[in-house]
Amino acid sequence: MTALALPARTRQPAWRQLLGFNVLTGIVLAIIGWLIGYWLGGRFVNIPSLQYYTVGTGPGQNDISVFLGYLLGVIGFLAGLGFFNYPIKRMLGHPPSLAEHESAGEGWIRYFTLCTEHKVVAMQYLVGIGVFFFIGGINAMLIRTELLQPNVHVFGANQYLTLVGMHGSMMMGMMTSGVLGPFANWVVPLMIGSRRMAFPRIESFTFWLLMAAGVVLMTTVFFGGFQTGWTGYEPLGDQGTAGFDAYIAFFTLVGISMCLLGLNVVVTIATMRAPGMTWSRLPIFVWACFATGVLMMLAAPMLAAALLLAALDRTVQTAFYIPGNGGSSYLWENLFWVFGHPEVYIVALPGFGIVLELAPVFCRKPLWGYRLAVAGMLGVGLFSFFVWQHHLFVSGMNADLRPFFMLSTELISLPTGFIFVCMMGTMWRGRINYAVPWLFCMAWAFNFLWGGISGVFLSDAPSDVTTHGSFFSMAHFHYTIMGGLIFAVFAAIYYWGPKMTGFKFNERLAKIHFWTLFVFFNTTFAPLFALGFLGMPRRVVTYPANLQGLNDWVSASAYCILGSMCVFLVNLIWSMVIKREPAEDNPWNSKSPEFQLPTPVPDYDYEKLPVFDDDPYPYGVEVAPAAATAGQGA
Amino acid sequence: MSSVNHWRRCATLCAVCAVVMTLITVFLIAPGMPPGNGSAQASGQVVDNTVLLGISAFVATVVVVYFLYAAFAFRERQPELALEGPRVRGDSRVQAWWLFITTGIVLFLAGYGTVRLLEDGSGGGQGPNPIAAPAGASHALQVQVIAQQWKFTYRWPSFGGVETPVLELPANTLIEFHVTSLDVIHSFWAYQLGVKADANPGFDNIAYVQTKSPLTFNIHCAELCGLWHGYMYENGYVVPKGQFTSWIRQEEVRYAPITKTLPPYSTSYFPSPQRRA
Amino acid sequence: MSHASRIAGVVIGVAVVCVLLALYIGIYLTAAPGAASAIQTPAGPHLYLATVPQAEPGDAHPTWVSYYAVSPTSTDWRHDTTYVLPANTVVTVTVYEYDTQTGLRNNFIGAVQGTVGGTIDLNGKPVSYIDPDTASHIFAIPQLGLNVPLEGPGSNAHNLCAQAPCSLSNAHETITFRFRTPGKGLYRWQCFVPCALGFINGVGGPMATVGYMDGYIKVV
Amino acid sequence: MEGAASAHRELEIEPEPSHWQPRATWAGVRGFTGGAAFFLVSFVFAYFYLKAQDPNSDWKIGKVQPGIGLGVAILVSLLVSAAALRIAVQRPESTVRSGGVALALAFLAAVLQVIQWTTLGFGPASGGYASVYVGWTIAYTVFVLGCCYWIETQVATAWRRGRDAAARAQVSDELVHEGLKACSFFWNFIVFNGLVLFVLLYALR
Repeated sequence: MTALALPARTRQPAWRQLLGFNVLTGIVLAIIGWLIGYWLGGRFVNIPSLQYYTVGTGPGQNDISVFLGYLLGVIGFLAGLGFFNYPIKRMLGHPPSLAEHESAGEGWIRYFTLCTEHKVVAMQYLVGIGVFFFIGGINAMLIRTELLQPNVHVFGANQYLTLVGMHGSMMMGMMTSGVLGPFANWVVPLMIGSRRMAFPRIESFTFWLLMAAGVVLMTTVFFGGFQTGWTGYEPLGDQGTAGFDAYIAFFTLVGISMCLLGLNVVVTIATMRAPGMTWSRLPIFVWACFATGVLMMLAAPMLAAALLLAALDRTVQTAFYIPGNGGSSYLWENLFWVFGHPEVYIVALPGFGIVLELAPVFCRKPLWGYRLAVAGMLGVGLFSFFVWQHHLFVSGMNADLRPFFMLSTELISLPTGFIFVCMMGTMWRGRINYAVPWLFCMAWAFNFLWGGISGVFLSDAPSDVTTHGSFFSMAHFHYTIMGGLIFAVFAAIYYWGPKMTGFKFNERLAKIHFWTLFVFFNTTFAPLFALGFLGMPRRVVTYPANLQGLNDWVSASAYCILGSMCVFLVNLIWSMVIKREPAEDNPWNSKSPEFQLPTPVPDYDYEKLPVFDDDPYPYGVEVAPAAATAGQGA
Repeated sequence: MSSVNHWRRCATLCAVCAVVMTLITVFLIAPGMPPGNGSAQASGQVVDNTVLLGISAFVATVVVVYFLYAAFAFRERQPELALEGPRVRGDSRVQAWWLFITTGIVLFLAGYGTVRLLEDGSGGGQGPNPIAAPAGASHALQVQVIAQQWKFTYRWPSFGGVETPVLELPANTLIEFHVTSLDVIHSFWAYQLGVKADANPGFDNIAYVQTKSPLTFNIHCAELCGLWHGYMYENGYVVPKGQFTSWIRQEEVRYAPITKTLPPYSTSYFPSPQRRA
Repeated sequence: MSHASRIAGVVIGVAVVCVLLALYIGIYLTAAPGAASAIQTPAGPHLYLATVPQAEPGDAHPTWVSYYAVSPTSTDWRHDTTYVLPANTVVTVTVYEYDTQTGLRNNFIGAVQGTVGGTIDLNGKPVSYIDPDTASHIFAIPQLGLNVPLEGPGSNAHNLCAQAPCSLSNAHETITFRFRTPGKGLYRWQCFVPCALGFINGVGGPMATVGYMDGYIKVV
Repeated sequence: MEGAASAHRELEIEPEPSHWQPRATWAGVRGFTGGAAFFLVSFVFAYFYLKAQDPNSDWKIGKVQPGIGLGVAILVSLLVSAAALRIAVQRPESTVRSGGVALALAFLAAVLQVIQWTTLGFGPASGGYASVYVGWTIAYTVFVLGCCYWIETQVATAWRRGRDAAARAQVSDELVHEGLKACSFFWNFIVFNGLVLFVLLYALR
């Protein structure tokens, strides 16, 4: 029952490897499954005993067909990847086992299969999510293109709203796993000395399901897109074309993937720590993953349930979200935001973890206030379930509860503040090395500060009356998510990337990437606060002519962000393909266990299970207070 | 340089910058804060925004200055040597103070927000049974805002239930908006009046506003409502009372035949057919 | 892999991404229905429109209700929903209403607004409002305050037209109205009748898609 | 050089502690139960929310009463099935027989639910209650079918271990039993949900 020790298979020729259970087979079966499902859906409508359920299926649009198509398509995809082989074996009574395609002898093909090696899955995640991040980013650029002029349309109003929805869904759906997918899967087992995640097959499943979800979302363009944005408010969604089915299917798959990913991380951390790795010795990044995992595990199912109701409304004629037929538009708002607000912290928390994890390494000091940081993360996680109605301050729902939600929302800034004070304390009298990962962390602190400060205006019910639903709130969450999470992800990419991939990044290009991204990020999103205050609502295809100057500035600046991202891509391709330099084992003099392993890290991670006997940040020198500042010179 | 020195310098720098920034924001930036002086509620929001801005500026400046100070004072000139700082794992006094101060700020903000909110509702939608009604709310002029894809229409229960395509309001009057929708969720946002209330199908959402002097204000839909969401904007007008009275009488006469076909005034409407056609 | 083949791989990858992006923008994002202009007549520009319960058989959505641009004699059916009109001019619009009655969601929309004289010609008779239950469609330009209710033939009328193109021999009502165009710019028009068959509350689908019950007015 | 040397060295990889996987199974099923609880509680929320709001008095449109007989039959088969699986946990040697009974009854419950749907006499469009009824039972039945699969794997494993010594040697009894306990834990939770469903949708209505 170890995760290891599969004998390396003999190498087969490349073409032979294409046959079998891999992503190619998956795609073929996905298409077949889609066609079968679509056809079946057409048949269902004509079954008399189902007439109660299919009576409203209108001409020209059969949502049952579309959903069945997606369902069987995804099943086909997973079957092609081999996800059903093991469950079928289990049905036949074969004993549990964990390993699949783990051996390095299988070569590159294992990156395109169900592989249970945690570092392979992490790399799959990194690349897969990167692709969708790129697509989401391109959509953002197209949104800004449309907003260059107040009332001349580059794209149609339908397409514009679809762009907005695709951008939001892609970023909120796919990027939610942006840290737990690549970095937790890669780092957490190494940090806690476990060699693998608790459920390696589920680990792979979450990745492939997420990829299927991304593709499903993109197919919305074949069905007329969706006009609801990523929040999918009802009953607007109920009246949408079949493109909204793609949104539902997408977020349901994402929800399942998120839930299982979080579960896997939580269980791994809870039960598979090597000897000596007590809870109080867990690296702070592991704590962040733990808190995030709990939120994912519990919040994502709410989303899946809300979407199931929406799907039933659209297929079998239930009326959950249809007022006047027994439903309520508030039901969706409640269910969605009970998921949606933890979701926001699911996106933010891993960033906290990365920044605090890197702080000791680059400040050369132990983490300041470890317990406070842990309390901050768990506190944010706990509070995040009690704040959701601040999204609904002006909705008219439970207005008497506004003072409570105002209080709870403002209280959540306390644990967030812990993270800041821990970072600030760690920097104090440190010896700060401004390597690229740390630059991104510093930028994180700056951006997230503005994100948090602007959140005060949104959490205060009186001032929220003006800022709600305006560009102000849009700027706010871009400061916390893009300025927070994305900067932290880039810190992680530059920090762990060389270790994960085995090659060094070009540092000069990396610094250009950082400075351009930092500057243009702020020049893009800071004016959006002003636009919101000036009365520009979110998601509009047209706006008052007097706001054109600011909008053009924002668009130009957004293109510069694209340019900055291209610098990153060039750096990536340059360092990976053109001029490949092998990475050192420990470029940052980190004392974290993963950096004590050779690069590339062998498949078995640790030959012997590590034993931990110290806290995770054994940095710094014990010196008398007077001598502590010696060496700071001049 | 001693450690005491660092503390004192940083703290002084933070305090001075924070005070300066707070004064600048409160006295230079805050007067221009939205949504302006178009109504009592709007003015109230400006006050709120000023308070929040002042506190935000103070806190943000302290943190930013601290970061800048630490970033410069403690930078390592020879990172390749990997020299290490002091092994300090925390300071319970500092942590306690941080917790104390931030909690104080947060509780003040929540308390202040609650007081302001309950005073006059701040122009926000507060559902069918508002608790934050301003004084004299029972005599307020009722205006029903009916949102539909993609247009607002306005219904006047105190003027024979007439419906109008544009919104004119009398000056210096307390208005009670009843916001509802006929299809999907919209949001009625009268920017200069500081009013925002979601329009939910089948539900009544009440928002109060005390108008001041005559002005033209922008009305936007602030909740994504489908295709023409971006085009769902128009102007509304606050006009002198006499002008308002003559306007609404004129509308009553003009739309008399169509008013007869309207359903009786209600806080929400459920026309049939409800289901898919 | 050799250096050259790696670079070739990168170049091919970038090219594929660019092509996909171009297809996305070119085929999907910028797709828009065509434009139709008003006909110049001695009495000024005249726009002829028609509404049908179902678009043509070859359409992307053949079951959707739709507006069409037609000739004065209801021939030459073009599925265009961007109407080009001259600025600051009184324009005459004639709508041949082939679709049957649906009834309004908000009866107030049954009042005529924003036309010259505040009335429309319904089969030659000037009216300032219609019975909301007889409304088949609305031609509204909310930005201009224009709201024209279009009465449709009853569902028991003779020789109803089921699908575009229809001819004047089908049951229809003719609505003519005149309105003054504003200055140059882009405006949008829409329908307010919940006429989208098969969609919840009759809204959504064609009601929420440019090219069917929505479009632009391009004033030049 | 060092890399070359280690490549030739015989690797002796220390196996992970044998208690990890059973513990992970134990923790995993509890976490998953938490997630499933949040999923299913959404329906309870929808039930009370729609019932309480109901602005147009259409919680029920027309005669909306699912057959109580089938409802009781479903509940009884669920409860007996859960009990049978508990017995399998208590006495592992009876897994094949008790688990088989549990599986059959769980599947029977799903079949009865399908029959119930086709003979409801009202459609999902008949108001808020009808929507919740249809939506909740659909979601619930998906869980029941998933549990059927899970119970089946436990029964099949026990069956194969009973007749094949080689299969028995592959994994420890502890892990297999932990798997069975996990399955039973989750199935009990799902059956408890079935009880809640019965109370709200049949008993209270």
